[in-house]
Amino acid sequence: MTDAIVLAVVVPIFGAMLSMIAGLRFDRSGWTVAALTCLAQLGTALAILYTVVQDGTQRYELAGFTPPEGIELVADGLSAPVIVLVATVSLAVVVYARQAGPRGNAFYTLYLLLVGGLAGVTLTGDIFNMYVFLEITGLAAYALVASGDSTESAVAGLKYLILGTIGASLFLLGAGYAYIATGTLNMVDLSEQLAAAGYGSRLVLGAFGLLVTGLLVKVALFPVHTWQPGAYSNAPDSVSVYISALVSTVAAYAVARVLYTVFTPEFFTANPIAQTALVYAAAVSIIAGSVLAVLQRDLKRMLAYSSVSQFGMVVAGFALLSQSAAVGGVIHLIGHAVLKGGLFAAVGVVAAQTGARSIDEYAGLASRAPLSAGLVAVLGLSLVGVPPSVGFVGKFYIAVGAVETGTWPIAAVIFASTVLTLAYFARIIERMYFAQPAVEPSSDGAVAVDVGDGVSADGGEEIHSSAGASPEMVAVVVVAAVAAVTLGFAGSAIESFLEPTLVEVFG
Amino acid sequence: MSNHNPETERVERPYTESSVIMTTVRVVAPFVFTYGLFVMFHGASSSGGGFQGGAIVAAMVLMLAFAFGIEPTQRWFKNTAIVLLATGGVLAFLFIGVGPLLLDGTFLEYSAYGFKKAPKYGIEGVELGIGAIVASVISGLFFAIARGFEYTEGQQ
Amino acid sequence: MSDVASLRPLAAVLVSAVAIPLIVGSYRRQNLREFWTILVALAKVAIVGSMVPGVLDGTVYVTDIGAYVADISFVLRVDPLGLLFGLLASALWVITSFYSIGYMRGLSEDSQTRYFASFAASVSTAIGVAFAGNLITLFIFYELLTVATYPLVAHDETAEARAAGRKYLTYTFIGGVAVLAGTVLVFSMAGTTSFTPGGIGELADADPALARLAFALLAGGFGVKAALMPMHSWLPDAMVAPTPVSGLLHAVAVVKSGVFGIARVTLDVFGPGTMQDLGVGLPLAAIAAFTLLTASIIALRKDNLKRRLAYSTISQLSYIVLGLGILSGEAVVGALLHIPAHAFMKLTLFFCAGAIHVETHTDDISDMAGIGKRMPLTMVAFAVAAAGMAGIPLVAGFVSKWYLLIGSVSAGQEIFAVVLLISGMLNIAYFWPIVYQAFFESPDAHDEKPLIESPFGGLFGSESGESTPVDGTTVKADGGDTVNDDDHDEHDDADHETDTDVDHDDHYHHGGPPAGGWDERNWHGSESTWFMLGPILAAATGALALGIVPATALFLEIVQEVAINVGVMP
Amino acid sequence: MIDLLTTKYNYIAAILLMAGGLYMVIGDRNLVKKVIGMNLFQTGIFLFFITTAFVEGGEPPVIQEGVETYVSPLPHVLILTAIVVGVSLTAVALTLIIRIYSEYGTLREDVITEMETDD
Repeated sequence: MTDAIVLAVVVPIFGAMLSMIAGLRFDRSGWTVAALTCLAQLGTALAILYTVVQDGTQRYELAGFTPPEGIELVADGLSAPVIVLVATVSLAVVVYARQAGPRGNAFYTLYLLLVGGLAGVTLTGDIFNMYVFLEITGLAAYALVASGDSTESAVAGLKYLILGTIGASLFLLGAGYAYIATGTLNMVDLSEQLAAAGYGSRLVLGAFGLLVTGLLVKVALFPVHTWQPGAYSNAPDSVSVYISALVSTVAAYAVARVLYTVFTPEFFTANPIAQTALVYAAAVSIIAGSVLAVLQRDLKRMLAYSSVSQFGMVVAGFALLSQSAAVGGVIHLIGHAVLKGGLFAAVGVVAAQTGARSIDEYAGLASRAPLSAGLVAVLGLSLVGVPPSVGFVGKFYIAVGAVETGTWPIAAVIFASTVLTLAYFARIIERMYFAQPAVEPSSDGAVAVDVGDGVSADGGEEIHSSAGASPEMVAVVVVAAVAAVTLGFAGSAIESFLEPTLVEVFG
Repeated sequence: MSNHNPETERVERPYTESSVIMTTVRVVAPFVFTYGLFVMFHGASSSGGGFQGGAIVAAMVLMLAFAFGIEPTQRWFKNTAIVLLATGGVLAFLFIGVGPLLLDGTFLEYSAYGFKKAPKYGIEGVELGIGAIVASVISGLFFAIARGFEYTEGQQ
Repeated sequence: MSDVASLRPLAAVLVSAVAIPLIVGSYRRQNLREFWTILVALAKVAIVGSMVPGVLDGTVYVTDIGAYVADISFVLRVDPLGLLFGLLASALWVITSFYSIGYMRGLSEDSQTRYFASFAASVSTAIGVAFAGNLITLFIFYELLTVATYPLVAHDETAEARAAGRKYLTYTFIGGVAVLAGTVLVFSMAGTTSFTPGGIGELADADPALARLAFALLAGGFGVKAALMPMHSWLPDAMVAPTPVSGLLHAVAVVKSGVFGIARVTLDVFGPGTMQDLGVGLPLAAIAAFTLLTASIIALRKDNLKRRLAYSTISQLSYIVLGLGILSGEAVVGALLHIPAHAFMKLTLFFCAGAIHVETHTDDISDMAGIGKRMPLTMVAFAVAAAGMAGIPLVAGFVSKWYLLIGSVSAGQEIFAVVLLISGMLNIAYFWPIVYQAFFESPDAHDEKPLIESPFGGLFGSESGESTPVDGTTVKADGGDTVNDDDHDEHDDADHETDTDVDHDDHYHHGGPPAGGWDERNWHGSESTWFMLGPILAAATGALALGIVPATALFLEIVQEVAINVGVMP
Repeated sequence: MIDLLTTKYNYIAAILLMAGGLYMVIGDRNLVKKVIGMNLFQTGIFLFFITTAFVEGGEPPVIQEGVETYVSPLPHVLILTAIVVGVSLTAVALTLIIRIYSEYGTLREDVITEMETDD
């Protein structure tokens, strides 16, 4: 079943080509192709998961060349859950995009390319290969962000492109440093050769700094997050859902890969300053992201800044270098993807139902769109970290890790993050349930609200369809909300699944 | 060039045919194309490969466009053809790569095909695919950028 | 003690959660919706009650759902301490359900469906808090309780209610964070968070500084809901909620879950022995003693009845915490017994306040002179409960306070006994005028109440320090008047004005006696509906039963069982 | 210093390219120039990568008779890929710029920001 590893990457790219070719003849074939492709990819992802559960880590040598010369794909405890996440979210977003979408074949081609790129980043065991897949991911993501109708989306896409390219270039430079220091690009081989080259070596330190900084740009940690709010909020709704759920997530996964597989905890024992810097950068991001989120009036922007904060938490989990914290990092990575994707999807549903996009327009939403309001509330509270949802479980493990390692300031920030997150979510919940709309919605469901810059050009488009949210769009949000709660009970299962891989890392 | 808006401040330089250029291009083009293919095929055994070969083939397309005008060239090298060539290249790569999986090999493990010099032909096939992608994408980008953009309202 | 695997604890938690979709689903049909509430309340009390004999025989009912996080199980255990709270909450829910129906219909409130659904959710989580078998499970339900009660606090949808809701969420979530931090510390020190009567052994050997920190975080975190000073100020603000909610908050679920959490921490996590070693009992008791006195003094100055009751709650809860801090056998018994005792009495008092509000729209004590004529049964119940609060014998409060007094003396901490006695007198001071003027005065002829009406000490404002002592009355959202004595300092007057503009003008009129004084009603219940009178009398009867025959009223027996288990009683 | 210039000139060139490129990306208001800066930055990295492959006295990595030392072929292959990626990025960037220009009529970032906030 190991062939599933390569198929997980090949299938989406194949689908992308198919969608492009089919687009020459049939205008509306994109969705069908994308849906089938994502279904197939989900199959391969589950097969990978199954194999890893049964037989442990799988390595797949491409073209029959043995690493370190050949390129290999790796499915271990770390990458298997992420690939399943990628496949699942991809399928869900395709379902969501059927009604919400951009509908063209070009969209689905780019979309499937993005899926393939993400799968590649997840599964690759080679650092240069990772760069290539990161760039494929980036390219598709830039184009998708810019595919929105609004004038801002092109600017947001370009900004994303420039910063993303700088980040990826730094990553490439770091890979170059590592290559000079060791003469290899295979991750496992690198970890041995780097140790041999000496962790104190400037080349190795430079490689670490450049690789991690490059990835953190893609993760959008404060203060290199500046591309992210614009990209999230100006992209079409389906794209927002997808990139908020997966793009930064996979970049954060890559951080974990680089930290654990390439540099290994011994590197940090030799260079404690590297760990300290990373952990504190993450902590600053947690706080700054929350503060910026509180200041936002547009809901998608607020959610975007919230991601800055949440990814601070994930990176902190990885960088604490304790097994519990790493488990927490992975759980929060998955949990955040489900929650944030679900929230963006919910925002899209609400916009389609009522035209509301700013926090002020959410006033009294509970009476206009009770189901959507309830879903936003459930997902929001999960993100705040109300148990037993998944948002709590990740936070708990990370906190345990922080306490175990005795990094008290970080522990304090992580505990405080509950209240920080509450600071921006309580507003929404309160508005939805306990406030009257400032302006009564007109009878056809459109909202004549004149609040600042709330409704942009694309908002105008949504207004014409009061029944704009299809059942499957709502269903996607419902699934996300249910997953947010049920995944909360999967904490122990994920932990035991990760254990063999992490024991290898932490000894 | 067709949908150029007269309101632009750019100076309109109408395309003029030059028999010297046209004749030269007519003669050179097949050789350039052949050279491109040569570079692609040589990816397996010496320096060369799909990227370089594809770029050379694309250069030929560009050359034709400069000599005969972009419009006529595009009529000849249609968008559909570009898309088919690009996707066909990717698909060729994928099929050649996935083939060994059916024969109990790993992805891109050409020797699994079993016939003599399979790795060589495999690599050449892949290089051809890559060449097709590069050539078509570069031409496509060229045409896309040459097309320029349409003015919308709110123009200053 | 023997553990028995059983689904009954889970059923007890889930039964009211199941009711939520039923209640929401039948939102068009009021009667059916209320039927579900009542049915589920009865089912719940039956399930909990069915475990009483077993628990008293030393059985512990356990539902173990499996590992939740980091090998900590999601486990529900019905031990005597859990049963104490569970039985109390489920029994009082029945009473409160009936009362809610009377109250909500009496005022024809908006969003009743949301109200009843949240109510069911609150009780479900409160039972979860009671039966939680370890700190993580407790934390889960503790946070869910916060979420479930938030809609109840903000129910009125006015600016004031929203502000109160915000404050409530902020305070309790910060408290929750502290609880979580303490839990994580305990887990990393002891490797377990399971409740063990008498304390988790590993904690005794842990780093004392960290153990103290963990205790401070846990006690402080639960202390927020238990309204220990200085973390109490959400509670009086939450009085904007409908009265049954106040009853629920104060008597049944929320504050009691905080107190119950402290009880779990002191008795089952750290245990008396470890607490003695760490020396954390005394500071806890000292904070409780301070809260107890200060809150009583503030209560004296509150003219709004519900606010006075709120401060009374703050003070009474500290009795419980004080007893837990003193840690001697009798003190613990007294403290735990005060949980049900206070619940019955305070519920009665709040129900009376609510009934008065529904019937006469009067919220201020100064308007209540002679109200005994108008609402005789209600005010009798009020008098009984008030007497209990002050510790007059034959009512529940006396028994628990008696144990507390003995406990503090026998622990050699007489100072706390003195505090208890002073507080008892203060209790009389702030309850007696209400009772007295209700029966023996009339609106046009009643004594001055200098304590409320004159500046405090002749100089200062009351604790909120309002600059304009008497600037007329501002109008509260729930319809009554309030003199400017309230301590919601953060809402400016503009808030109040918008309140009245926005909504709830349906029952916006000035309270107080109608012209010509209160009319006289008979003693057969014509003063109100039996939906409200019944619960009031039931709760008052409960308070009396606990006071007159404590030994047969079940709770004392359970409490003694707890004390024996944790090893503070032989 | 002279020594550094004569022996490590390739690194200096790469660093100059990268620094110049980065400066253009950050400092220049014109979007096209930003993209050019981005390309310069990447080119610096490519140069850095390629020059590290050089082996003293090495021949081009094509197997020939009688040659013992070859330069390392791997960086060339990698950078070829990176160049392709770079070209694609530039293409996407230019497409976006064309769209931005057609919608805003300007390429100056500050003007665009102003127009966005004005809306």
